[in-house]
Amino acid sequence: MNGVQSVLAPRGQDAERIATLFWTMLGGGTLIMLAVAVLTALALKGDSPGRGWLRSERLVVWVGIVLPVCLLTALLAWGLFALRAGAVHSDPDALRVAVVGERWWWRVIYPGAGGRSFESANELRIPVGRTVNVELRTADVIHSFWVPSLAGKVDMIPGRTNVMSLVANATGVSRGQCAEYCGGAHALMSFHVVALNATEFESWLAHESGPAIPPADAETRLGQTLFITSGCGACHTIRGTDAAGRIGPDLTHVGGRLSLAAATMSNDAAAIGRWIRDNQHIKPQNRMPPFAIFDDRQLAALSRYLAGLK
Amino acid sequence: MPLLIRLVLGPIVWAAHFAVVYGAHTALCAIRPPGTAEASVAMAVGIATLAALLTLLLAGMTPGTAVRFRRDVTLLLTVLSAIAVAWLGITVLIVPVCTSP
Amino acid sequence: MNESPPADLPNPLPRPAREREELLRIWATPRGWRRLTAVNNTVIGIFYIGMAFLFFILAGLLGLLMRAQLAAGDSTLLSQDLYNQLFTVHGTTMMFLFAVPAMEALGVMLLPQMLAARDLPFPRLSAFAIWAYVIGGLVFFSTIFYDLAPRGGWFMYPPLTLTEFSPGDSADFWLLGIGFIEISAIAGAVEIIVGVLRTRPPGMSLDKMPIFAWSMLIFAAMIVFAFPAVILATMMLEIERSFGWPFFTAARGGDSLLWQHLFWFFGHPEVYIIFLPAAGLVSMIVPTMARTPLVGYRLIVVALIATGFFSFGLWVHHMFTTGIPALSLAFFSAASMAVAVPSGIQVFSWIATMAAGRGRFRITTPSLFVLGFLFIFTVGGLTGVMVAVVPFDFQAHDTYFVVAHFHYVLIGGMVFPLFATFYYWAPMVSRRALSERFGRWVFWLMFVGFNVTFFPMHIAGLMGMPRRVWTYPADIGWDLPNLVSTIGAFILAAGVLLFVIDLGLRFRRGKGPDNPWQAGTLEWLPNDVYSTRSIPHVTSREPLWEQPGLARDVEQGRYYLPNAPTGGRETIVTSPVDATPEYVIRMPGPGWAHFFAAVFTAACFLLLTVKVVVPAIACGVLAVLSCLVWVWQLDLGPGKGPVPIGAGISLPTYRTGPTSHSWWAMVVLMLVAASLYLAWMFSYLYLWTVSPEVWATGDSPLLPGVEWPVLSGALLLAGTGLLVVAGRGLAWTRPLRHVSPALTLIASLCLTAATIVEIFGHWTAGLRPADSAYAAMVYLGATLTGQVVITVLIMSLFAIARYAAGKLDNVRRLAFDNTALLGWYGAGQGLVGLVLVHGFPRLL
Amino acid sequence: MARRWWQPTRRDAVIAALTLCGLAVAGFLVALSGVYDIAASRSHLEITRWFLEFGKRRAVATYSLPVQAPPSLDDRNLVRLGAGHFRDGCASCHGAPGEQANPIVRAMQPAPPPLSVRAPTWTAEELFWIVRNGLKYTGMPAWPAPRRGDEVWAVVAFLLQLPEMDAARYRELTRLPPADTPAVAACVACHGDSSSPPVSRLVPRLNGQSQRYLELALRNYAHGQRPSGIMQPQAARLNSRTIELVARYYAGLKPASVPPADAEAGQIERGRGIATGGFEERGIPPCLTCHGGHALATYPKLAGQSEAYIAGQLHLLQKGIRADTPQGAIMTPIARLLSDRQIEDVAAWFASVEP
Repeated sequence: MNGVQSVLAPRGQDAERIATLFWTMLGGGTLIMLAVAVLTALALKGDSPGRGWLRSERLVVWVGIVLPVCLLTALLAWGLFALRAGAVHSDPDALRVAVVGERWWWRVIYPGAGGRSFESANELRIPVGRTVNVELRTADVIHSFWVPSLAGKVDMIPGRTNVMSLVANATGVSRGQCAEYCGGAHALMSFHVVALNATEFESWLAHESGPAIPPADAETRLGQTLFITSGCGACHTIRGTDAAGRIGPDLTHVGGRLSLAAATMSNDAAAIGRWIRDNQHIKPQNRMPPFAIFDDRQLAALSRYLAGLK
Repeated sequence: MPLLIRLVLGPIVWAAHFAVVYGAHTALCAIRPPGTAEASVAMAVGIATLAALLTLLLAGMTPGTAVRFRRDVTLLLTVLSAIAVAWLGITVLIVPVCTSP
Repeated sequence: MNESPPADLPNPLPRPAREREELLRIWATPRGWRRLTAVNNTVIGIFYIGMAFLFFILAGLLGLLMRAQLAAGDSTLLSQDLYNQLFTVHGTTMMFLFAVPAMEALGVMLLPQMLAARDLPFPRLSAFAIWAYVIGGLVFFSTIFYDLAPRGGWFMYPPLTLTEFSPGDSADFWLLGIGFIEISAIAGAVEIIVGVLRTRPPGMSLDKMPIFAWSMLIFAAMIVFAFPAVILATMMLEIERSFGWPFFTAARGGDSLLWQHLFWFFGHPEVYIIFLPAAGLVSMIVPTMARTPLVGYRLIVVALIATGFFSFGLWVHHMFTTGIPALSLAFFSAASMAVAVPSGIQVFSWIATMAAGRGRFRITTPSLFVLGFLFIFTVGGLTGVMVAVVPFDFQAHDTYFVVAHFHYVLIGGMVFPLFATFYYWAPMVSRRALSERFGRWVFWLMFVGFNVTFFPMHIAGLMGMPRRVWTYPADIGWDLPNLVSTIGAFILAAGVLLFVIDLGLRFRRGKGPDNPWQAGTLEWLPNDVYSTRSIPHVTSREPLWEQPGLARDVEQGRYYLPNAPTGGRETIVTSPVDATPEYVIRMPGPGWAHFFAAVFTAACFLLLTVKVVVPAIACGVLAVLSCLVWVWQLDLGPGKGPVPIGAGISLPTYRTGPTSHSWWAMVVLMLVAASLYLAWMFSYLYLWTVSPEVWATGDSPLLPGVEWPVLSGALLLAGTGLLVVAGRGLAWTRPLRHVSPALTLIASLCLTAATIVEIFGHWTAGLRPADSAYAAMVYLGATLTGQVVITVLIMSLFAIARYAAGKLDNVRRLAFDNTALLGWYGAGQGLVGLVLVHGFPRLL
Repeated sequence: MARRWWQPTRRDAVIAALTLCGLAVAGFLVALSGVYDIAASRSHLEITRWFLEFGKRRAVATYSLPVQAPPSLDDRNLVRLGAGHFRDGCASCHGAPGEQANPIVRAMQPAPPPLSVRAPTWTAEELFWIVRNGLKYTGMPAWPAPRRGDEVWAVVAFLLQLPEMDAARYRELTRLPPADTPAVAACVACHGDSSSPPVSRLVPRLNGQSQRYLELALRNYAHGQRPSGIMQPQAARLNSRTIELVARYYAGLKPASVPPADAEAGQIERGRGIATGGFEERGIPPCLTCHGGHALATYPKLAGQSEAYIAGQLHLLQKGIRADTPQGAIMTPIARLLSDRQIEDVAAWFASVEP
């Protein structure tokens, strides 16, 4: 019940409201179920005292019509009030972040200083307690953005921009996942949301918007050279280098993220190496070609270079 | 044939009300500039709901047949439709118009 | 209910010799290869159910494969691509090739028996629908073996299913499979509506109809209004895939949500389309086991009708998370509440009936399945109300919670009643009943297996597990509920396997024991291939309980139509409300034409799918020719004159106009066409609200001048008028009468020309269908009307041929009347279309 | 009802079955005795020959039904490529205009037919099927790289011209130009050198490619990882020293472009856009990131390469035919993103630029 991706372990305003709604409905539903079971048992039992009352249309009218109408009216009203409470907050202080669904990863666009936005991928960092309005778009098919412990899901639909409001109540890591079937590797399209306190968030944002750390030793310098000469930059950006491709995820600070390949694997040099060489087995049909052209030394250099981009 | 239609007049009114209310909301929110559609949508929903309830009341008072089975069925369908129409109508009192969830 | 049976029965004893032999000869089932030509409801009905059940087993096996893959996290038992195919084919097969056909099959098989009709009014239409379904269904299912199966999910949302993201033919195979079920569902709906309303036994007024007949009537009516939406959606998807008309492409003014609106406008009622007949079956079994009439018959009828209507207000239920305005969501939430009430009515009516019995409720295998249904369906209904509450659905949507919910509703609400049905009605068609001892095992294995499989899915979903994932991380806490589900699935499968074994051991075609459950309805009358020996006069809802000696009198032939006065297959047609006898219809017997029509239709679609165009067209032509041969053999004319059916009643054997069953069928078909056109009008206006910028306006050069719609409209009106004159003309004297067929042809040519003018007008204005969503909608509207007028053209040529052959005159004029009816409808649709397409942009 | 002659009795069926069994046993006994002479020194009995020929014709006709010929079989680039392979692979058995087949080969049974006479008795589709699949019991081998139908069509295009071809024309088509060193003579025959362009636009120009890339390509050809019925036999003949020699030779030549083909200006412009900037909407990366001057030595440089060769290779990549090498595996998914028109555009642009 207490997973990082559980509806029942809420860490956000919306998720908490919905969890309360759920537990109440569960209680009511259980009572109704018990009542039906008891009435059925009475009806089946040969000669119980209540059977006379059960056998007429009165039962149907009172228990089958009047009672449900009353209960449903109450439930409908509650649901509508909850719906109103969960609507997009037009908070002037809100942080606006854009998330674009791609097959099968998430492009995250933060506002930067001076109106210049910058990109990250597969991880969303947000400040605790502040409203975050997430603009949801898609680059290809329909996806759905869902972080169960923060809020319900909203779809990403071609030609539309949907907005949802997130408010995290506590710091910590939540896991999210694409909830609308988007073909191929739909099952392997997850991400993390990290809620930070306000100061940590600001310093992280400042670092994240800056260029990549330059390579420090000969091996990572080789790694950087390989990154450029073997064509990685055609699809990936590393700010501060010649690599400026926009097809795949921005890798400027890839080493600082919690996971690789849309939360499919852990993030360290060995995993990066496996991904480069063997990504089609790790995440079938993903759109990165497998790069089996490197020898072990080259692969280690390239992986260490990328892992070092904190 | 008309007899069968009279039998289900209640649900037909519900369906018409549903179509009008949903269509008006979608169309008005899509074409009116933001900020001006709210009042017209609320008014459209309110008028449609009152008109539907009135129609159902009239239909309920004149069942149109003396055959008991048909009269009972017509009446109860009218009552259920009226409840459904009312449920639809109260939404506009609670939920804001034209905004995303 | 307590009216006494007529003192004097309609026909005297003794009956003439060889009367029964004559009936047996007329209704005999063909042998050998000619068995393929059979049309009788008991023969093809069982075949139909058997095929539907086969698809249930096949799709169930795919389900087991998926459960095996999901038993543990990070499993690689199945590949990602195969898994994506599996869940697509599982869902599609269960919904389209099992659930709907199984219910239609029960309708085809049980309705004539319950109504004591000799057969449904259009036996060859049923057989055609079944063959098309069998061939198309098997081909569709087999794609899973060739790696050709669709991968887009049973809901096939674009843009994922457009050519860009789903190249190759696999998505087209889905469209093919669903095309067949569209054909057979519509054919079945026509059959069932006309059957229930017009072939009831004398005296069975609406309030005496068995609940199952009520539920099938609502079922069929819902198909008429729900299926056209998905027909239009599949047409659009196939057109966009093949020719690039941008219905769903946002960049050119289309909208992927349009598909969702149309698909779920069909898809949500679909759930009730499946559930209502099942509820009807339960309403038949419960009174028998309680030995008492149903408590709240009127309330259940109300519940069925209300469900039929309210279920059409739920479709956005599946689109709560798409970001449409909150108030729209609220409307659908409210309607979802409204549809819960009728289910409550039914549940408590059944409980009341169980309590009302004179003795204790009999616990037989059918009763066990009914009780299991009651429990499971109530749970599913309660979770259904939960997901109807919008904020909770934001969390539950597209998770395993929803998977659990709808399996509770569908397996609980449909499969358990179906198994109750198998055990309950098996003695009607099998020499031996199924084993009660096995039956209990089957029930408990299925009941326990079901709950063990699907209950943990609620928990997995709440723990955040999305649907349609082929694998999941092992360290996230979903392992345990998934492992339990997988174990449960195999227990459930063991139950089904045991049932199949029981079926193999005990099911033998033939006449079983008469009325083993002491039920009260007409299907338990003694019967044979011709249904009942004579058609009873009914005075109550449970005639076998209320009318003593009915079974004996019917079997002795003392009721109506104990013989075959026209020398062929026939049954009595009664009025739709009060069921007073109106005429005797003569029905076609076995034949090859409808069989070949089905085979060539299937071949045509299949070849088109794999893009072998020329043979496909050849098959299409052959299919149309087969249909023409088939209908040529109908309309036998009034030659046999009025025939006596007993009690001094003499009924005509031929009717045309509004009392004829063929007129009713044509009206139902027109309702289907009208729903299709309404769905198109909705789509047109919907896409305009999404992308007004691609729409033509009054001053746009893309909008043809007023002269074009005026010309087209004038042609439509001319066609309408000419059809009226042609209809009168059939009554004129000889030389002048020959004008009538010519006028019919000119009229249908006028209608065709009107459509061509409409298309040509837009073409000369420079509009091309692939330009924008606006253009695509304009051409699609004309295409829909084109379909109708081409059909009218073919029908008018057919009518002319009938006239030339001397088979069409002022009395024997069904061919003309139906042509004219469809012609008027087509003209009306065309005029409405002209007003919308040329008027609406001028308003902007 | 009287029984008609076409309705067999059980007795008829038994007689038929026994007859069939008897025939089978007799056939087995003939084979067991070994009386049928299979010596190549004598020809078949006339009836046997007729029957085998008949069977062969029917089989080829049936199996070539699904084959569809490309539209341009009279393209001279195709004919020249086919001619080169015919000279090296076919002429030794089948002879050629002005050349006799090898006398050893002529002693084969059946003897390889002179194709100037026999090729016109088949349709283009049938010839394709024979060249690709070979013929059992005749000595005619199958194409070593069965997925390279494009190469087979080149041979077919040549065969279609063969009946009208005199010895002079044949010599002109298959002339071996003088080579700088004997080691590269076979390569220069098709690929040209600093003074002559490749014999066909379907053959790549190798001047100025990196030595690493050329060595890699030859090894891939030799091991069949890069399938080609034309290059595999050539590359397999080379040892690692000669591979290095050839590669160094071409790497040392000054880069040169093929003569420009006629392409419309818009096409070249569109191609330039894709090659330099990619096509982000469809996820197509810019070609020049890897195929320009600053990339790994194992990536080929494409500037100045002929459009026919580039387009042909992209189509092979789309079909997954080159996916067995690590480099091909990278390029395959990228090629699949390109539409046919984009392939034409990109190829036209590369052909138009100076290396």
